[in-house]
Amino acid sequence: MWTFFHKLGSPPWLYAISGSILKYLLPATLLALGVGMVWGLLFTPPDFRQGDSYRIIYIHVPAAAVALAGYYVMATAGAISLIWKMKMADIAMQCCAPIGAALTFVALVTGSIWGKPTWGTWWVWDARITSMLILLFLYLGVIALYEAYDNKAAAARACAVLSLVGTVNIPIIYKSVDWWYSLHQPASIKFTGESSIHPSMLYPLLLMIAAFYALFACALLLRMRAEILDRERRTGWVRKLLEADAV
Amino acid sequence: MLSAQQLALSRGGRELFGGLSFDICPGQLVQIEGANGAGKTSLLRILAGLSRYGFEGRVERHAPLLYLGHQPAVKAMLTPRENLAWHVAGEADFGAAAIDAALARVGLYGYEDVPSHALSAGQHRRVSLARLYLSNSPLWLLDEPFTAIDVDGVAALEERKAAHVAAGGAVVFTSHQPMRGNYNVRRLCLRRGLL
Amino acid sequence: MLSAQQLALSRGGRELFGGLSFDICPGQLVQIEGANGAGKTSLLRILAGLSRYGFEGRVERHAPLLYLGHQPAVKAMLTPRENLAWHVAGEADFGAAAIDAALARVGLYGYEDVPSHALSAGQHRRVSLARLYLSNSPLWLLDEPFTAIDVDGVAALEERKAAHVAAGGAVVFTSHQPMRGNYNVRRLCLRRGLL
Amino acid sequence: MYFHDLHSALHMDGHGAFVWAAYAITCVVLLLIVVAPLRRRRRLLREMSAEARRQRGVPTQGSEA
Amino acid sequence: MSAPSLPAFCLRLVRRQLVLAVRRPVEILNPLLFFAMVVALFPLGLGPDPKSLASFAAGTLWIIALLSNLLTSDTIFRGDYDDGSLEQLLLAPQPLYFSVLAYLGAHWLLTGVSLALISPLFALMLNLPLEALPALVASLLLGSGVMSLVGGVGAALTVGLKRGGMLISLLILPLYMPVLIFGSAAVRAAAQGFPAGPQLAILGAMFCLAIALAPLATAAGLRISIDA
Amino acid sequence: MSAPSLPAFCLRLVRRQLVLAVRRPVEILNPLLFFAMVVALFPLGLGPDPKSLASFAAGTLWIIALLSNLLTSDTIFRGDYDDGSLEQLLLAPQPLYFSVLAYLGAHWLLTGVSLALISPLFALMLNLPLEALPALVASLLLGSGVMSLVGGVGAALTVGLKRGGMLISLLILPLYMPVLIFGSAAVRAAAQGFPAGPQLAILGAMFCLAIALAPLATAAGLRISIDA
Ligand code: HEM
Ligand SMILES: Nc1ncnc2c1ncn2[C@@H]1O[C@H](COP(=O)(O)OP(=O)(O)OP(=O)(O)O)[C@@H](O)[C@H]1O
Ligand SMILES: Nc1ncnc2c1ncn2[C@@H]1O[C@H](COP(=O)(O)OP(=O)(O)OP(=O)(O)O)[C@@H](O)[C@H]1O
Ligand SMILES: [Mg+2]
Ligand SMILES: [Mg+2]
Repeated sequence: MWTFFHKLGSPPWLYAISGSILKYLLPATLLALGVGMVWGLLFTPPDFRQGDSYRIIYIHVPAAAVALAGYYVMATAGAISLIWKMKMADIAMQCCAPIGAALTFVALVTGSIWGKPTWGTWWVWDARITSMLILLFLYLGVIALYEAYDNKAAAARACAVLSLVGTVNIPIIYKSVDWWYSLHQPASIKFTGESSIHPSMLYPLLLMIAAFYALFACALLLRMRAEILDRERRTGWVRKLLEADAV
Repeated sequence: MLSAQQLALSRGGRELFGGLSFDICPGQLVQIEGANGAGKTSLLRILAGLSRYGFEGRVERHAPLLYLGHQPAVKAMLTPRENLAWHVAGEADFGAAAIDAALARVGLYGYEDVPSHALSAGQHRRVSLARLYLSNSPLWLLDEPFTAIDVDGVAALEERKAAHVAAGGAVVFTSHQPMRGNYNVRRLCLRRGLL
Repeated sequence: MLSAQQLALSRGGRELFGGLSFDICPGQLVQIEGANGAGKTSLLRILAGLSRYGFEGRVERHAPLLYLGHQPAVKAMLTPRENLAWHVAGEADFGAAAIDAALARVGLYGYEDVPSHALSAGQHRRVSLARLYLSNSPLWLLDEPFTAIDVDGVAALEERKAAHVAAGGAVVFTSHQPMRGNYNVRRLCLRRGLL
Repeated sequence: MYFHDLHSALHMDGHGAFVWAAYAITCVVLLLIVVAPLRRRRRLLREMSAEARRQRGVPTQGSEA
Repeated sequence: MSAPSLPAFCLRLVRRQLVLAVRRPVEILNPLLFFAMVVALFPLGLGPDPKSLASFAAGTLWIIALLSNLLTSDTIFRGDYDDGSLEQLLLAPQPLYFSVLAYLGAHWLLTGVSLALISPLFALMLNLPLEALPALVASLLLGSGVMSLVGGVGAALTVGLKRGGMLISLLILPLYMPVLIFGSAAVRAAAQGFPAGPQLAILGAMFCLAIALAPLATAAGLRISIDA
Repeated sequence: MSAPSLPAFCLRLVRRQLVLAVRRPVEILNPLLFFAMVVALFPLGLGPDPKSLASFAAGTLWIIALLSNLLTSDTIFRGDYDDGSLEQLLLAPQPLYFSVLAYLGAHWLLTGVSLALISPLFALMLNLPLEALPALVASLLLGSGVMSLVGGVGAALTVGLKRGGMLISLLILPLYMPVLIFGSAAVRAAAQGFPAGPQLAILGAMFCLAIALAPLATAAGLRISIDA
């Protein structure tokens, strides 16, 4: 266990292993995404109430779910980097933020595009939507904080502190927003998907959720590889790698 | 009192110093020299424990320290007296009489109750230098303490440092001018990463 | 180039100087001396026309001037190059080549594109001193130009001032150190309001 | 395939614009988060090999001078 | 002369901060004036109909309190960073947790407490029902405490940044939102004749949590950003 | 090498200010983010009901625009004062009127114009009717220009004060009020289907007046406060 942990902390090992993982994972992910999208767009029956607009669910729900999970990945990496001072955790944390923000953005945009045909409005202040917006702010905060520091070692620590503070707060934010919304007259709009969903619609959805998770992993590894290269550009193993590349 | 081992620092792609090891012992008066941008301030901040990321090597401090940086840590809205009485460095509570005596020593007699923003550049710095007459930390780290100080002030400061060292303290300071008085100074010269 | 008549100033109830009259002519190198708080900065700001209220007497300027104060007027977020190219003093647009040459003269070769907040204290000041190599104002008013500058830098600056004076300019500066080189300096000593 | 022809697939009973726009935006963003790090890595590698070449070049220049 | 005891040191810090604020009277008055002015802006911007004003008074007052806290929290450590005092504080032998708590406490006294005490006046100007006043004051007291503590974290993380700008508002605003929700809900409940106890209890719990954790994060943030 | 022509000098100043802002990306994004976040606060504080939100959207958006202008105007000259650049500007041979105009223009571009351009997005989030969008953008463009100009006067008068603090908000807020009234009235009129022309015309007149007078006052204020 500990040796594995040590290996995880070693840049050359992570660089090499992520390279060989990505070789298979990335094409598989892209394939799954393609299949899922085509399946969802063209090969499923329309919803009996929403018609064809419900097809957005195949990108909306996965994006929202992975965006949420991404914050916890980021905070966990942040905690590890603070406690064990592990360089790779730092890098992982800092690489999570832009991906998470992008997925949150996708969830918001697709949700609000979906809202227009179903609710007749681009935006409502629904509990879940509001907390998604707050999540976007949390992500943007981490990104902006990292960019603002010159000393990147210090930047990573600062972001770790911030993401931990955010983690303590996320349940509070979710609970409070939920509670806030139920206090008011709900705006007579409800998510529809909560009722049982037909298997012919469910399978592509599950596929897309899996694909989005895989995509998150791919993007994270890709980003980390680039970042590792940048930070370790003066070390021996990168030089060797370059020579091997050149030959 | 302080030992540094294998300190190495690069900033902005330039190596400032590397493999720097030394000990500071009681009774030593150490002047860090070097051209502008040689890394004196960076080194001092590492020694003080203010910089904690982005350098290599280890620093061990075995004594309470007094650090005065480029910024004098003097609040413009407080008078010199208040600045010293409420200083945030967590040292002893200085008595009112001790504070007035220290202010007199740095030539601020009569300015004790003037708001610090109405002081001249040199007087402003002198407020912070008054802590040299109040502190009982044995180890002093001073970054260009003579900035903006006039000739008499520099002489008085040199004397104070010598007295502190004679009493078993240690002083590490940076300055572009050699000390005028005839003191026993150990020099650390930062030049292209070498000592 | 500049004439001051019967200047008198009190601050905080203390008379700093009174009845001060003098002329600055082309070819003069004038050092204003005085202890901390003697009123050097206040005098220089009056001469530059920055202080316009609260003093007595008259100042007449007959030539464009270059003023460098305690604050270096260097933007931390701009590079040295940009700081000079976009300086707000309204002087000539300096060419890119001239700027690079001036930066090299003040020892910032290789630092042209580093954001200024990543410069050391002395390098930061040197950016503002580079204007001495660019400006074509005949009258210079410099407030402690040597602050934070290392030994070589001071020597180079003294040379530059001497050259400017030799070319028919005039320099008024304050400093606590006498000039090292052997120059013909006129000294104005502010001591309890007298010259 | 659920739709009979291309037109009905594009039109989707009037919701086509929304659905296709949502998918298009999503694809663009997803592509970006995959391609951006790839490009950065390529750029870094190029930079570093240029640097290495320069360093290898320096001694020969020095001996010529 | 030995180092002062911890409570003595903290008291000294609080006193220093209060005196510094008193020396710039505008600084203390500012949150209050801001409050007053924005209260005046609302009728101008939204239209002066008393009934609709009253129905929004609770939320409006809380939003303003939040904004005035948000806008002052950047200053908690800024001055001390600029003049070098912060370095001195970090080098002090006393545990940073408590010094930071003293700073945040002083900030709370200057913004939150003074605002809470004066808020009934503004509440009456916006036609808030009288029975909601105790809930308003209590919720503002507790809530502004939480906001000062959380704001301190943001201030600490950004104080050393050359390129930060007002980054702090982005960092802490999401964290303020739960406070806003429960605070305004407490006042609204009281205004409609319901007990405000539950909401106030939640605010109290947040306050306790924040007191325990926020100074830790703030202290860590200061140590980091002095090195930015 | 002779002194640059006036337009060249002003352009140089505008460019410098813009680059300075771009170097702190948070600084530019900040008014926008602030806008976004406060837009999010309003439903949280006042309740999410789309209908009542829509009825307050015009006023709310205008109040937020005003606040974000108010909060940034203090920074127009602050940085230059602190690092000595302001002294250099005052000693420049070019007339101060125009240099000041360049500073204020840059501030307007960075806050007002960018805010006006992005405001339709937020307007939709608050359910403002679509037909009111042109009036919203136009009124924000003109109104924020007036506010930048007036804010400059306040900034100039307080920049040198050791005990000034945020006095500026007190000084200029009353001057902002007419802008707020006509601006939000224009949007409200458009939302209800009336023409917004008259209000926009008044805003335009204010803008012209402010361009003529405000830089004068700002220049005088700077000369005074450099000597404070
Ligand atoms: C900007 C607008 C929207 C945002 C930010 C948003 C956000 C979210 C979030 C955060 C989830 C939870 C994902 C999870 O936890 O697994 C979700 C799920 C879902 N959303 Fe949206 N949504 C928006 C608009 C819509 C619209 C307009 C519809 C359809 C009418 C919709 C339908 C759904 C469905 C069916 C689910 C999955 C069912 C469930 O997990 O409860 N959303 N959305
Ligand atoms: N704003 C002010 N209000 C009142 N008194 C002031 C103010 N500014 C400066 N003084 C006083 O004026 C005197 C002269 O200040 P000045 O800055 O001119 O001195 P200086 O000769 O430049 O000193 P230094 O060598 O320290 O720079 C000082 O005694 C100072 O206390
Ligand atoms: N934040 C930073 N980022 C990158 N480089 C920096 C940073 N701060 C300083 N440097 C660089 O580190 C070098 C050393 O700076 P330092 O302040 O230690 O010099 P110094 O010896 O104290 O000089 P001076 O005599 O001018 O005070 C300088 O070349 C500077 O450019
Ligand atoms: Mg230094
Ligand atoms: Mg002076």
